Amino acid sequence: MNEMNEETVRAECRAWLEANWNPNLGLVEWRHKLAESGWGNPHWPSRWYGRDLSVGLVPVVKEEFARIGAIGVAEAGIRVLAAATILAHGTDMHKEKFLMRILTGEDTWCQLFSEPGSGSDVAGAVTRAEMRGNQWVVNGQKVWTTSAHKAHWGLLLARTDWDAKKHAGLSYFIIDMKQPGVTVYPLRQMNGHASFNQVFLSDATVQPEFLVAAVGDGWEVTTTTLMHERRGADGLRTWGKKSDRPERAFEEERAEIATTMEPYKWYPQRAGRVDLVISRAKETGKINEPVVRQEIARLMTMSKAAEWTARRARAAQEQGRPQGPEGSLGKLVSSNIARAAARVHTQISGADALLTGDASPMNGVIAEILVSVPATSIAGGTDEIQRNIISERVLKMPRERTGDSDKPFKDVPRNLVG
Amino acid sequence: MNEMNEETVRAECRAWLEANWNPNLGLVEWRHKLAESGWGNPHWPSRWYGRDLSVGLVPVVKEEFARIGAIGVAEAGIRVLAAATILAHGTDMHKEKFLMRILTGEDTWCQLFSEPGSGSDVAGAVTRAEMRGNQWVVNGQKVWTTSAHKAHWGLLLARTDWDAKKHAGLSYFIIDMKQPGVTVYPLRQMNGHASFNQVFLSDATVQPEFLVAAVGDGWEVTTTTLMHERRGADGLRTWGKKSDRPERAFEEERAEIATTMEPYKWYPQRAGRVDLVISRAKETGKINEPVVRQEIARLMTMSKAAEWTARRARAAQEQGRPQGPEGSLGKLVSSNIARAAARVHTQISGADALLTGDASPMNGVIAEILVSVPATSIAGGTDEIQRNIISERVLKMPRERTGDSDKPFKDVPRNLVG
Amino acid sequence: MKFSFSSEQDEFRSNLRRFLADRAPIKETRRLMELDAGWEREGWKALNAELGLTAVRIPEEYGGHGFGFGEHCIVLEEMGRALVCAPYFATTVLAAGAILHAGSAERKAALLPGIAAGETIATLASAEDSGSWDAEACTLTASATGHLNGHKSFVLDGHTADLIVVLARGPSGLAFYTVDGSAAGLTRTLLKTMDPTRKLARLEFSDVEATLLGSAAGTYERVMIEAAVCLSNEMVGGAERLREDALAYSMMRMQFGKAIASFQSMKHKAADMLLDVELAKSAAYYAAAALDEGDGDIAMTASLAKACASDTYSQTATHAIQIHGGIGFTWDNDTHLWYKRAKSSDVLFGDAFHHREQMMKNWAA
Amino acid sequence: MKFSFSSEQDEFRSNLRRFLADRAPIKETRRLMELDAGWEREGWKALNAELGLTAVRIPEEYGGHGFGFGEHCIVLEEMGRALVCAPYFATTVLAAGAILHAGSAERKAALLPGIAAGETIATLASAEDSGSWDAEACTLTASATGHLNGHKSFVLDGHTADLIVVLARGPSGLAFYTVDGSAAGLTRTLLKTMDPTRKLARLEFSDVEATLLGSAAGTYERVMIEAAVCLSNEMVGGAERLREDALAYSMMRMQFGKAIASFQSMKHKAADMLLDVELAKSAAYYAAAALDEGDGDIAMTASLAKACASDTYSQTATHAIQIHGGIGFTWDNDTHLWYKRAKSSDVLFGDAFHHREQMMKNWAA
Repeated sequence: MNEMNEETVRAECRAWLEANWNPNLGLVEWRHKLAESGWGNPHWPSRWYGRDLSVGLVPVVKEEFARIGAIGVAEAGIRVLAAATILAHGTDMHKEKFLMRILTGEDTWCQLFSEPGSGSDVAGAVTRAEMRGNQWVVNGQKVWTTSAHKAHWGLLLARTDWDAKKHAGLSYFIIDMKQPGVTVYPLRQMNGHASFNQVFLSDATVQPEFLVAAVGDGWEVTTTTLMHERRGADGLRTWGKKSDRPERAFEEERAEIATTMEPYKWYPQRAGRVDLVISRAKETGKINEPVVRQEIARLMTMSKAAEWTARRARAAQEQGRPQGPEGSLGKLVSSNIARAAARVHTQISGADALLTGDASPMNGVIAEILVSVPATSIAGGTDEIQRNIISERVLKMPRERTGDSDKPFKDVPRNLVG
Repeated sequence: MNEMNEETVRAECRAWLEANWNPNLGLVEWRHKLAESGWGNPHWPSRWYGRDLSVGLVPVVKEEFARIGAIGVAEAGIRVLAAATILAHGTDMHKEKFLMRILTGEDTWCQLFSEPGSGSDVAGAVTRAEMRGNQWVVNGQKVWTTSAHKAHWGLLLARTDWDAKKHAGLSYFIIDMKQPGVTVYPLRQMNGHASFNQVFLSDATVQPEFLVAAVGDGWEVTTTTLMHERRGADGLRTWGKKSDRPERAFEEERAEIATTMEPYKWYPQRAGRVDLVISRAKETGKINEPVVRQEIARLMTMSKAAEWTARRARAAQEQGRPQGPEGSLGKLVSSNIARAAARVHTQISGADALLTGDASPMNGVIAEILVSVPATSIAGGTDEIQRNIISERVLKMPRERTGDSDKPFKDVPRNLVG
Repeated sequence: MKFSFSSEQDEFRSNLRRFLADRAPIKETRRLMELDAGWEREGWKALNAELGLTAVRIPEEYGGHGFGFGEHCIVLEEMGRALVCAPYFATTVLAAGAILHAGSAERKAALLPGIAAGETIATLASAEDSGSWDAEACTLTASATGHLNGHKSFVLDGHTADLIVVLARGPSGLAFYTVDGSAAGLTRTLLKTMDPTRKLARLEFSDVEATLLGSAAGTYERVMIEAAVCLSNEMVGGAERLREDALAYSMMRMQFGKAIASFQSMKHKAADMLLDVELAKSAAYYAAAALDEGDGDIAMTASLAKACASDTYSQTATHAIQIHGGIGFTWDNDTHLWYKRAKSSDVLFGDAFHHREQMMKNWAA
Repeated sequence: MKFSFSSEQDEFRSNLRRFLADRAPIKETRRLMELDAGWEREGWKALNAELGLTAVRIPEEYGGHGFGFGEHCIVLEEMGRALVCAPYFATTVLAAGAILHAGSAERKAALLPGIAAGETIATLASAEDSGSWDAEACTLTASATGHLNGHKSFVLDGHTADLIVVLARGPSGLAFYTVDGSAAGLTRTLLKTMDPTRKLARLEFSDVEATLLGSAAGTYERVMIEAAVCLSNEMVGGAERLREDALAYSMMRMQFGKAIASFQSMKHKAADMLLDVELAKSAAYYAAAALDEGDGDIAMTASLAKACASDTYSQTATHAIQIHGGIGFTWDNDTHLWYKRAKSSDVLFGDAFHHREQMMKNWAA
């Protein structure tokens, strides 16, 4: 069965691409065509720009795109999370209004979940949405919002019921970012970059039809978004391999990639740049020092073992077998690797590790590692949260008794935000 | 004032010692005399074998004993804790019956606190004492009891009220260890030694007058004992410097030391034997290997810094100033040092670290380090308990919410002991 | 590279695990470890016969099952997990490895079937008093007539093996020789060590008659690479068992009115332990697969796996005792048996520092 | 050995701490660190004048207060704690140290009063592009006529100092020379570094006229020992501040309905941080006392203190950011300022690995 399907799919897809792919089209025009054909997201429902294909067959389609060199639908950034969330929880109106423009890349999105007072604790959001007259009025402050200054639409988590318990009082909205009640400020990080934004919501409005799911269902919808965020994290690392072909569609794609990747340009440094360790050690001659060799070997051991662990998890998944505990460990080990790599780089570069200017090693990259790695153990769930998750979900150890799950949220002790 | 006192004390003590010290006396005879004089424990009340001296003047007296080479009162082992506890909470009858024989060394004592089900949680004791007829009848099991097989008397913590809350249901007794209801079994450790005992109490009896303080006050009295145990931990390390003079009192003291120190002979290994690291590294030539040098230097840094921290704490105390946080850290750092030392010893000794026989390095001492250091982070309060204490008492962080403090003890979930 | 086990391998593992839990429980380990031999011939023969464990990696032409390191390492991992007292590692990894790589077809045919059948207990004697497993450290000599003089030490099951493969400096360089366990001039002494579950011996050779097996040039390094990989797999088996037992204990042990597993420091430690063990398992599995697939970086991979397993096993054992508290420090609690095995495994064939240094040869100019 | 501070010293410290909190708050650090100079002459003069900080360890005969390292290190610890942007370390530890040890009475009388009075900003230029502070690494030359050629790098406040003491290879070996900050042929470039609170410069010397200060034989090593001890004290001041601030934050930051300080993993981390910082403080204090008391092991002690402070400061800073969570990674939160200072302090005068190697010279044959 499967094999027959694979052949059919491959043949159909190839035929369509050979008939339609044209790099001289405008990027939006091409993607519009692609979305309509269902080959852009073949595992989506056929009613909504897909072909009802099983996920297992998606790689076949990707291979055909790669073979002919065709550009796919827009796949980077928060828009992917928006699409997944809308597909799962949105109304037909949402799907009609948003999905196509997501796939063409015309609209960009941002995620308004984190708040200054609730970092690891997303469900502790205190941004307030109230129905006034015939619309929702939103007041509050969001942080860590990538690309908020460019986004057309935001995925908003807000509290609509203060008498309900913490998770039950939240609702989920799609908010128009281009309105007077929404103000975006860049948030500068300790490494000097400003990849994120603070978003202030002052009497910002949302039309009732832009509520996603029901009032009070916000946490459930958020969980869908977050699940896709975790899955999507891998994608980002490999995305951005741009073609250097000269045609119009490629040119427009290059511009899109440049814009989308801009906030992430320090991400390789955040991970510790293990890839540079051996070459730097050779350049500086430190590779011949026994003490440095030990530290490099420790780092490479951790890095290789982590890589093989990820591949072990993926292999099990690909065989359709249940993933072992090894699948939940990637985030935590990446923190350990990043910290160790920063230490090893300092040891290798010595005093030069401090330098950031033109005269510095690799034009400041080594110094940027040092001031970027602290993000790894914080962003996307701190190490502490990861350990909680591993111990509770994987090892089935007892859950932490928290102070906020058994009373109305208005009575829960929380941070004052100035 | 102080100076005059110091002079008077020194002169009086010296005069008494010169008139009375006689190494040809039997050890018990000499100590009896010494206890009666009050110079054996000069900071004790004058009514009970002391001279009401301030603690600050005790070193002066010790100096005089050292000058003339006189033996002091019996000071090692659990008897010291018994004396401190009886002085603080005992009746006159207790003091009369027990103190003198403690000071002469005639009686030895043991401490019956820990139980198999309550290791770190001494107040969770489930050994049961019930008044039957006109005496207390005790049933239960105690562990980690040093020298129980030799002891005449035991300091017993037992539960007398199961409807009271955990800490309120305990009482404190002095129990005669030489009775049929008390059975002592040695408890073998992973390093092969058997320094501790298990004590089974089966309808063991305690006369009513051997209750210490009131029924239900057991936890308060226990706290006194434990406080002295912590203070006394330092003493053990330096005690046991025996004289090799030939006279009768010295001969008897040597025998006493040998017996008392027997259970502690692996304690130096438990601490990691940092003192042997440099000499072992020279013997094996590993001191010339850069990687080993780093590890040795790390260990010595921790060890020296810990030593200086302890001296900093003591210096503040001696100046009569409040001790800083540095005073609470000794136990925790000693675990770190012991573990690190065991690792460094393995690295230095290589394959020889495995050997335990005659042909082994230092006749098995190195291997004994490896199998003894795990005790350091467990005995006398685990590392986890130490961190709790430091964070709560020193850093004033919020106390852990426990599951056992707000209900009758009979309803508290606890271990089944077979 | 193969990153996951086949369902046949998974089934083999779970059968073996049940079998060993039944036939080689820790009580049996405690009994055998008190014997000077460290194992019993009849018991081991019977246990081995049922599953043919010694035959796993011996080629079919020599009476074996002809499986690869994938299967062999499953056996070793499960034996490390169950802490089985048996001369399995010495026989199948060390001696059989040397014979397979250095022996002629004729010698293989003479020696391997006995190993596969579980009749011959064998070992490899290479390290000496220096405690180094490097070929260069070898001082024992073989004369042109094949007589050995010198000593060996840290020889796994060296005092009980029927057949001893000996690394010696012969007339044309380093070579392997075979010696009968009962040969004249051979004095075998059990070493007293801190790990009672793994017996090591010191052997003295005084004009001992030996048979040349083959050149050790290249082949000895290969055997040591295989030994490092196999031991890594044995070690991660022990580490995982320690981790699981400590976790289970924390779930049932009550202190302060709740299971200690509910204390956050315990939970976080358990998460870190899981991470350590899973990483070490990945490295050990990868190395075994790399052996089977003839990976060119195998020397680096083997050292990486051994260094990773060493650190993880020791660290896990230390945590496991700590989690058990006072009980964990007693002789009657089983944790210390693995703790000691972890320490002896760290040292065997070179410690983690040694293997990290080896690793770097892969990258350094 | 003196193990505790006198009550006069305690009072000096608490006055100084209040004074710096008032006059050099972190807002001021943020303002000054954005300047190329890294400090402002008038502001620093005024601040220094009130307490005579630059005079602390200058002997009275040269216009100073004549205190020892005990007091000098209190100032440094408090400046490290407050993260004061000022050319204090360069002037009083490095330049004054070199002048005190290598200069004649005449040169001391000429140079030190200006330093004590806070008029002269001075520094020592010894390391070069190689990033080594070892005397042997010096390549800059001094001619018989006292002209310097070569370069220096990683020079603390080197682009703003009035007076630069330069380590050079002269006609009779390594020697210190003094150079005017505005000397002809001297090119001074501010280095771009990741720690904006501590400015480093690269200096190029092209036939720069210099005055011989004295031989560097033995004296340079002594100055480096003092620098290591003084920097260790500055570092533990920063580490303690980070620890206290992170603890205070954990007490007020609510997550999941309770203060994060009530989570056991946070409590245990806080306990470990306290332990680390107290150990590093003990080592730094001991080393300062050892300098005052002329201890013979001072080279070992200084390296021990520096290695300990390095590891502790970096580790504490890493923990402090983690405890602050996302906020701790922002520019507006102050934690990163100490984090960066911790990294630059680790590197200055040799990192922890370098100092551990130095330590071992005390014990190794």
